[in-house]
Amino acid sequence: METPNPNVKMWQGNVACAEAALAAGCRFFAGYPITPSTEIAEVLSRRLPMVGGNFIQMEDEIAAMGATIGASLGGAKAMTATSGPGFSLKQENIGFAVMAEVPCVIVNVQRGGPSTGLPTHAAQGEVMQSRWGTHGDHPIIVLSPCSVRETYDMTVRAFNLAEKYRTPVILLSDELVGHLTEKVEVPPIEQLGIVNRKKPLVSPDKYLPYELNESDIPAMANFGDGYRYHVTGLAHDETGFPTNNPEKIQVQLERLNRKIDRYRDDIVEIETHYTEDADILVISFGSTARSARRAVINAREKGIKAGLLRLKTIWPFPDREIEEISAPVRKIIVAEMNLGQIAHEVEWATRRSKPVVRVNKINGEPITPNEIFNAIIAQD
Amino acid sequence: METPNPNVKMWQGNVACAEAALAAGCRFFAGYPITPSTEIAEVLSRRLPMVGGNFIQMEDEIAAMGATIGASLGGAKAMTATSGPGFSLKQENIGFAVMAEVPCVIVNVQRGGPSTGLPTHAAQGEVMQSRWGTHGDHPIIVLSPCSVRETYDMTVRAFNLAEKYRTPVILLSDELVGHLTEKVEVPPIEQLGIVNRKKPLVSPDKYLPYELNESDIPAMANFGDGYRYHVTGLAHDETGFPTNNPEKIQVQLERLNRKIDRYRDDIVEIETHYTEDADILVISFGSTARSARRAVINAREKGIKAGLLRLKTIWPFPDREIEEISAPVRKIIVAEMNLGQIAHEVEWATRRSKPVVRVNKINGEPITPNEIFNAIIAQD
Amino acid sequence: MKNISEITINEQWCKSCEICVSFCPKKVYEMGRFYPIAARPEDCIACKLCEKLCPDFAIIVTAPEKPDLNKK
Amino acid sequence: MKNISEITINEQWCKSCEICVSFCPKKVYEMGRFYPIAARPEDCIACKLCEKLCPDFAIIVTAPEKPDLNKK
Amino acid sequence: MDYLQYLRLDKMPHIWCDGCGHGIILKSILRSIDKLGWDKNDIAMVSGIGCSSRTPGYVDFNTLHTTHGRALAFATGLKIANPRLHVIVVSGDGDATAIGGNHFIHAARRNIDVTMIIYNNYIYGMTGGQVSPTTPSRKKASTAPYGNPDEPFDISRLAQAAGAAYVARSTVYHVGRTDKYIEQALTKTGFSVVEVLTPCPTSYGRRNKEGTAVDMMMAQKANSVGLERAKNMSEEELEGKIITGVFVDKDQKSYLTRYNEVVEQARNAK
Amino acid sequence: MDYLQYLRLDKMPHIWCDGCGHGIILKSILRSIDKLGWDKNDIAMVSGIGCSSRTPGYVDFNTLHTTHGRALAFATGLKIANPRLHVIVVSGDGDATAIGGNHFIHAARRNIDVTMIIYNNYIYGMTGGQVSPTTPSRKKASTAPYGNPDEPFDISRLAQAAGAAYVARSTVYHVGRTDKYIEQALTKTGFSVVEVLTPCPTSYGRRNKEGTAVDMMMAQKANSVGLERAKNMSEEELEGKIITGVFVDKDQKSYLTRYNEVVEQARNAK
Amino acid sequence: MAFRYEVRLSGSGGQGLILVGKVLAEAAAIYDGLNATQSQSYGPEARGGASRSEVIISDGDIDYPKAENIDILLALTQEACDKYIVDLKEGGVLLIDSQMVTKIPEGNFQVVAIPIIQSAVERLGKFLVSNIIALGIITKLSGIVSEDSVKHAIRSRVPKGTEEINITAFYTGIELAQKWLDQNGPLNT
Amino acid sequence: MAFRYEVRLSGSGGQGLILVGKVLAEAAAIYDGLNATQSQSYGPEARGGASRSEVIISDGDIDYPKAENIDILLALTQEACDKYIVDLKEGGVLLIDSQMVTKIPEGNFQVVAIPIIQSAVERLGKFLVSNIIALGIITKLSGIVSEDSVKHAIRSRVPKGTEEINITAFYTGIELAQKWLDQNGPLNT
Ligand SMILES: Cc1ncc(C[n+]2csc(CCOP(=O)(O)OP(=O)(O)O)c2C)c(N)n1
Ligand SMILES: Cc1ncc(C[n+]2csc(CCOP(=O)(O)OP(=O)(O)O)c2C)c(N)n1
Ligand code: SF4
Ligand code: SF4
Ligand code: SF4
Ligand code: SF4
Repeated sequence: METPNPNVKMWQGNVACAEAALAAGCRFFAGYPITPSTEIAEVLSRRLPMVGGNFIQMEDEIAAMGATIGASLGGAKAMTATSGPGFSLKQENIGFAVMAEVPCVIVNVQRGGPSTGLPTHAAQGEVMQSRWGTHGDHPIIVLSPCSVRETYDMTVRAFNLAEKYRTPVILLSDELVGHLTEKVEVPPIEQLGIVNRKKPLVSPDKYLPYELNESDIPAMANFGDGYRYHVTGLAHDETGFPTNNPEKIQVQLERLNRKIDRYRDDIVEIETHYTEDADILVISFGSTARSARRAVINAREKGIKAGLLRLKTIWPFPDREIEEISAPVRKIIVAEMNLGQIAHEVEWATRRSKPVVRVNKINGEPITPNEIFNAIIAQD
Repeated sequence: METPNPNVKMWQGNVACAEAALAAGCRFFAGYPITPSTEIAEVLSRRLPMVGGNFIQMEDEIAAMGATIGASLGGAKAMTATSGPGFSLKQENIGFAVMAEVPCVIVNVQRGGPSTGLPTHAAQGEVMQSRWGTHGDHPIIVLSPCSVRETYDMTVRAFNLAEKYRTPVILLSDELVGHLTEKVEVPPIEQLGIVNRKKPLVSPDKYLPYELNESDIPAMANFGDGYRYHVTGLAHDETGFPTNNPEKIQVQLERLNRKIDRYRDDIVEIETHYTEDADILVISFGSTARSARRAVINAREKGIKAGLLRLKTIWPFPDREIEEISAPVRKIIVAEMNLGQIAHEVEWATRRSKPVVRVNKINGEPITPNEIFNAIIAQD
Repeated sequence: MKNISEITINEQWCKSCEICVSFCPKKVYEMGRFYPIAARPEDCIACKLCEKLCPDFAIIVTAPEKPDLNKK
Repeated sequence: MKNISEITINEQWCKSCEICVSFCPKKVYEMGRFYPIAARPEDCIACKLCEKLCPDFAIIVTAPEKPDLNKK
Repeated sequence: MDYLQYLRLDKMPHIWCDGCGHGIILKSILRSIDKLGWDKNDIAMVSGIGCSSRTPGYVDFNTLHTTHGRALAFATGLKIANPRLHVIVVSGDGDATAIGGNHFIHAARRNIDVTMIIYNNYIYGMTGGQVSPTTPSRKKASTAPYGNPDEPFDISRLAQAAGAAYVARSTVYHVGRTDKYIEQALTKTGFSVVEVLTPCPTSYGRRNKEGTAVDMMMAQKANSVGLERAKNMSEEELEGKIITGVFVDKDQKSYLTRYNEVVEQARNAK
Repeated sequence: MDYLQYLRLDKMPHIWCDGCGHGIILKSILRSIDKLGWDKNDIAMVSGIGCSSRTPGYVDFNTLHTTHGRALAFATGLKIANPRLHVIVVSGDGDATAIGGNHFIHAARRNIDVTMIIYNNYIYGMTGGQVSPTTPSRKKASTAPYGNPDEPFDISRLAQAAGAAYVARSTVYHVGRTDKYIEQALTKTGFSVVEVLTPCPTSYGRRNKEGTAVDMMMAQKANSVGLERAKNMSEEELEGKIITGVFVDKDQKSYLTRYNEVVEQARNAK
Repeated sequence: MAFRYEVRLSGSGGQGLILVGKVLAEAAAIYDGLNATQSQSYGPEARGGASRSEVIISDGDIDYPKAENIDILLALTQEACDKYIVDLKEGGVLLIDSQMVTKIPEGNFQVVAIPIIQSAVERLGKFLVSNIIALGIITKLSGIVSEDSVKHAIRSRVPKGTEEINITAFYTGIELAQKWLDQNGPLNT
Repeated sequence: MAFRYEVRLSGSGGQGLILVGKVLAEAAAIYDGLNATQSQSYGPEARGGASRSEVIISDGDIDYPKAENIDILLALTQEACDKYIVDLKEGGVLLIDSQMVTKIPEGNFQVVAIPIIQSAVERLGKFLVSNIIALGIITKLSGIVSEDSVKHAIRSRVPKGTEEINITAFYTGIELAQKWLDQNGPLNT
């Protein structure tokens, strides 16, 4: 037996998410229980009061999302967590957060769908919903962790991106990662690079909460800071007040979308293994990427030139990275626990110029390394 | 002055929708008011009681969707109508209708988004949400009318498809069409080809509500018909009861998706103008297609070989039709009141093999024929 | 020293609902062609009911410096 | 003619919660190793409380054809 | 009576924990139905999601297991579309009063012709013991590790204030009373609610050191006070007590009656 | 007092119809705030969507115009995150009790430290006159062309049953009373509700032939009965009457107090 | 080629211009056998602010249903006039309420100024019928629909009980237009 | 190359097998410096039915965290045994409760049958500690983690106040395993 390192924890993914939120500065959590995300709420109901933060279980997911936005406007870093059905319910208010540019983190620990589906089983069916679930054109940032440690890191990153870009960020986990217990060496807080929202430097009478500035990211005053401004989900101008002026609306909505687009290189993260000389490229993300990695290693052991591209950022979609890395390969395999949501985007990115083989499963069971390996070695 | 034909009406799109629903056999409507869809509810609150049907205004959109599904299970053809924010709220229960295979019609009269956005202005921002708004992998049918008359026809068709394929169908209208008053010659009811759900022919003890049969569409008994079965949003087997068996789940979910995929040729409808010899193809849908049509006519008048492809069915996506029709053209223009949701799919369909020019507008103003015309004549 | 109320009506904001005209206990107002007119300001007892009831922030009543509340 | 209640316990369904044992007013049941046992069926007055309270549909009490309700 | 004729035997034994009171409530429901002699084909049972909401899966009626909290919305549509059906909604306290609270008060306001049986176990059982709107103050739950800061809802009072035609409360221990209330509710025109307190030893009892299901039912016995008696007790005396009884039983036109009247009137006016 | 200091003058005149009572309520709110001498920086006004919910746009506070029905949810998060703020929610009857009904009863149950002013005009004004949960029975609305079949909610009764600390009802005609109630509500710890009945001549009055705003306010005057007097009146006498007064005013710990207590206790136990 | 005639009716919300549009379109489409569309655009909000209602009349198909090249523009308020004049075609007709619109924008078009609202108040005692007076004027000036058709359309669209006063208002409008034409000579159309 | 050791713990919901998995994984990862993952799969519903908990232990990275090629399978019920035997590797160890699992599936593996539940009830008077007895047996049979590490992990994971009885149960398991080995000779591992 070794003397244990106190920073090394055996944590569930959901526990790591909760702990990371605290480390990132989260001081408000509003939730509504739902399998398999509930542990995040449970841990935070115990831990937040210890650090002077607030936990509240709301009457439903809609209210939880509303309270999260309200708390963020009040100055707290705020988070909510849910799974499929609850994620559907939150959509209207997620759209509000996008439109009003309120930083917050929404965790979706995916389970089998559609509808009540498979509450205790993993799936990756909300790739598209996390992009398009709320009405109207809008940008969004979505990150997807494949391990407990990465759940920690990405939760911190989700807060950082939310604050930096004044936007909601979705952490798209899944039941497998959320319920997996795994070793985590908790990084020291100094290494987390905590980002806080940019506060206005001007006096209140000069403050434009939706300013068209050079960075495209307006500074954000908290309610009570002495800046008395207006926040609405209606189309608004720089002042935050509703407008009907088509020009003003167009520039604001364009800025809203550009704000994420132009920083996509800062937001998009991928990871590659053995892609340099690969002629078969496996693309995967979240828990399924673990199987993909093993399949690729197995293939390499058999002398097959397989490589892995793992998407850490799902949206904005790493299309350019995919196009570039897949350029030399002969075939692409996309493994995901859905019916091909990422595969469709990969086909777009690669102009359907080469075969994109889909390894899909939606019955609650994880995709095994072997299933991916078989796709690698299949003659097609 | 001529003697007016009693079948010729000057109707708003929303009125045509309501009247068509009655003609299609709709006898239950549950709604919650929201601009610009409210007239549908208003007309039906007056008209349904006249034909022995029921109108109910529920406490919110979630309840309206739930009541619609409940009524359909009770044997009524049922509909609900809403706009952006309400459409977001309905998503969880839409997923239930998909999973439990309950026929019903959901109308979304699109307005400017995201969030509260532009309540009284037209947009087409819910193309992707109507496909992916609810959690988990699922199929869906979405139709998009461009005129008042087509609103009538497509509402009838929406009911017919819902009953035929035992699925919710979304009618994706927009403020412009919904509030446009236009001449409609109401077709005689015999011409509507009314379809009713397939009832079980077997005795109750043999009835499998989610039977894996040759057609992929199980027969549907109404509650009270003497078939006492179970309906759930959980993953279930042929009997309708929840199961955890991966094989049974996989076959059911595959059937659910295949049920729409394999009949896509029956479902997909497009319309073309001057595409035979076109070297510039304009693709559009809904109200924007009206501008596109004029732009194409104007271009033809100037001797430019432009053609129009109008999508009447949005989902399943007319990818094959687009690929085929666009094959000979030099450039594609996609005009839509969003940031390129259809354009992205068009690029997929055409393998990004030729320029897809986007004519987009999201400020509440319609895209004018001239804006599209300019894209047609632009040198690129 | 003023000894009658000063009644200001903001015609930019007034929407002519006639609430002031109807509810003034002293019938100080009359309806003009478009806007109310403080026809009898001398009768005003500065109860400010009109000010409070005007939904449009269109009336400001300034009481006389020493309002004569006993005035008929 | 039976003159004591017939008590059937479905051990496939019983979950050993001991509700029957605890609430029978006549203490007819005793807990066995895994399942309750109707140890004193002769004391049963066929009130069917156990049947009603068993959450698992595991008890059926059939009253004697002419239940002797006066029996101690 | 023969319970088994109403059960889907292939789904038994049910999945509820040992000692869970949900089965006791289900039996009360079945006894009442049996007494009324209703045809199984004419009964629809609708639920949301939760342990209690599994009930429809076990009974041989037309059964509908909807989304969490929304049973009343579905039931409203079902009843209106097919008024011949006896529509019974079963719901947990969370399902009925947390996420479903709005549908609950609106069903009561509308006086829709549906009977709702609420299985109140003070907790979210199915998801493992999170705090519910009915968890008593200071009691522990997995999301209230320091004790519930909130005051609970009084479900019956809420139903009454919202306009229900029949409102009663019982406990699983008081099985005779429960039977009676459910039967009254089922035969009531309009919206009727029976709240039955039921032990959840697994997710509530254990965490709050309330012992086994038997202990919890003993506590029900000890702490229940009939409505009449409660009227003469002080607030302090009532602290921690469960008031049982029929809170509302009034004759008022139901939704369907009123809707038909209004429509009839409109038709005649034409 | 000087109302203008609280208004965003560049947004005036407001958009409410001529005779709409919403402006009268707003003035009552501003008078109460002025009397309390609160700093504008310390006030947050939160609304949902509706004509009434436009109020925040006109006042120079921290203002938040959320989604329809959800103001209380946002306000709850805001208040908890920044307890120093005086959080005032303004809401229409539809916003508060139709789509927002659940948040309403839960805010009351939690006794969250927020004041809610409900502008009850019996109708959905903004969307053009659809039936609301407070539309009186048989009255007409664009979605109740034959008359509303339903019974309306009694908002104050609902708030009371759900647990609010302060509940009062007034009308815009009774402006003095309204001022008093709003001031009491604003200074109450916990969840306080003031329901103010207000004429919507455009979407309600016209369709129901209730005349102009003046006529509708005259009717308020004629039909209002103070709570004390109402207690001695029969149901029949009360038919069609508006009962005004303070229904609840009790001292009970607010959400923030209770949450802090529980946490403190947990910390000390450590 | 098919003709396309564009009418824009502008003023402030609540002036009943949507109804006028619908009546005009119905007259053309139902009674005159033409095609017609009517659409509207609301202010920033459902009520208040400048608002417009548009009618397109054609003997062919009407694709784009919004006005771009307006034949006749009615402006009942200055704000509406300023905001909506843009699409009035060269030589088109600007019909204004002579009391409400006092600053006439520059441009190459024919102006018809008539005290519409005042006429409604003075001649019919009802502010509310200004819209139908305007409809009468437009019917006369444009000649695009027959008076009889409009009359029928009015009957079918206005609230029960208000038919007569509206018909009277309509003829008042026709009369005012005739008077204007008599005084100013015919329009170029 | 890195080794990978797979343990599957199966039984019915509520038997505490998730805890066992977590303790085992923690012993390996925190105290023995290896890598370890623990995962579980629930029945159709959150409770009841056959359930499993899996631990993977390795000195390298663990990618796929589910068992595929099981070294040791614990089965506390017949249903679990039948359902979860599939992935037991050739020559692997099937550890069963000798009273609960009476029909041993066919296959090429070594069977260790011990009356685990009975031992819990009889020797410790607590049905509930069967899981920790099983943990002791697995620790001994597998040799994959040190007894000390497991002991520490137990202390850190079990509910306060139950440490001692659980440690006793753990050593009971070790003892039962030792007895079995003494009687049946060593396993092939
Ligand atoms: C939209 C949504 N949110 C959350 C859940 C998760 N969930 C399932 S049941 C339940 C609560 C169950 O509690 P209750 O209604 O009191 O019933 P019980 O299980 O105690 O009988 C929750 C929160 C869900 N299925 N759907
Ligand atoms: C989710 C959603 N549903 C519906 C609407 C449409 N809507 C806006 S305001 C409103 C009702 C307004 O009525 P009320 O709250 O009583 O306020 P009032 O306008 O009468 O002051 C509705 C239904 C919306 N904006 N969002
Ligand atoms: S202050 Fe009072 S008396 Fe004076 S004008 Fe106003 S309402 Fe009349
Ligand atoms: S009450 Fe039923 S389940 Fe419980 S021990 Fe008795 S027979 Fe078994
Ligand atoms: S968790 Fe509670 S409510 Fe659910 S079945 Fe078990 S005892 Fe019953
Ligand atoms: S519609 Fe009614 S509530 Fe809305 S501003 Fe007009 S009068 Fe007021």
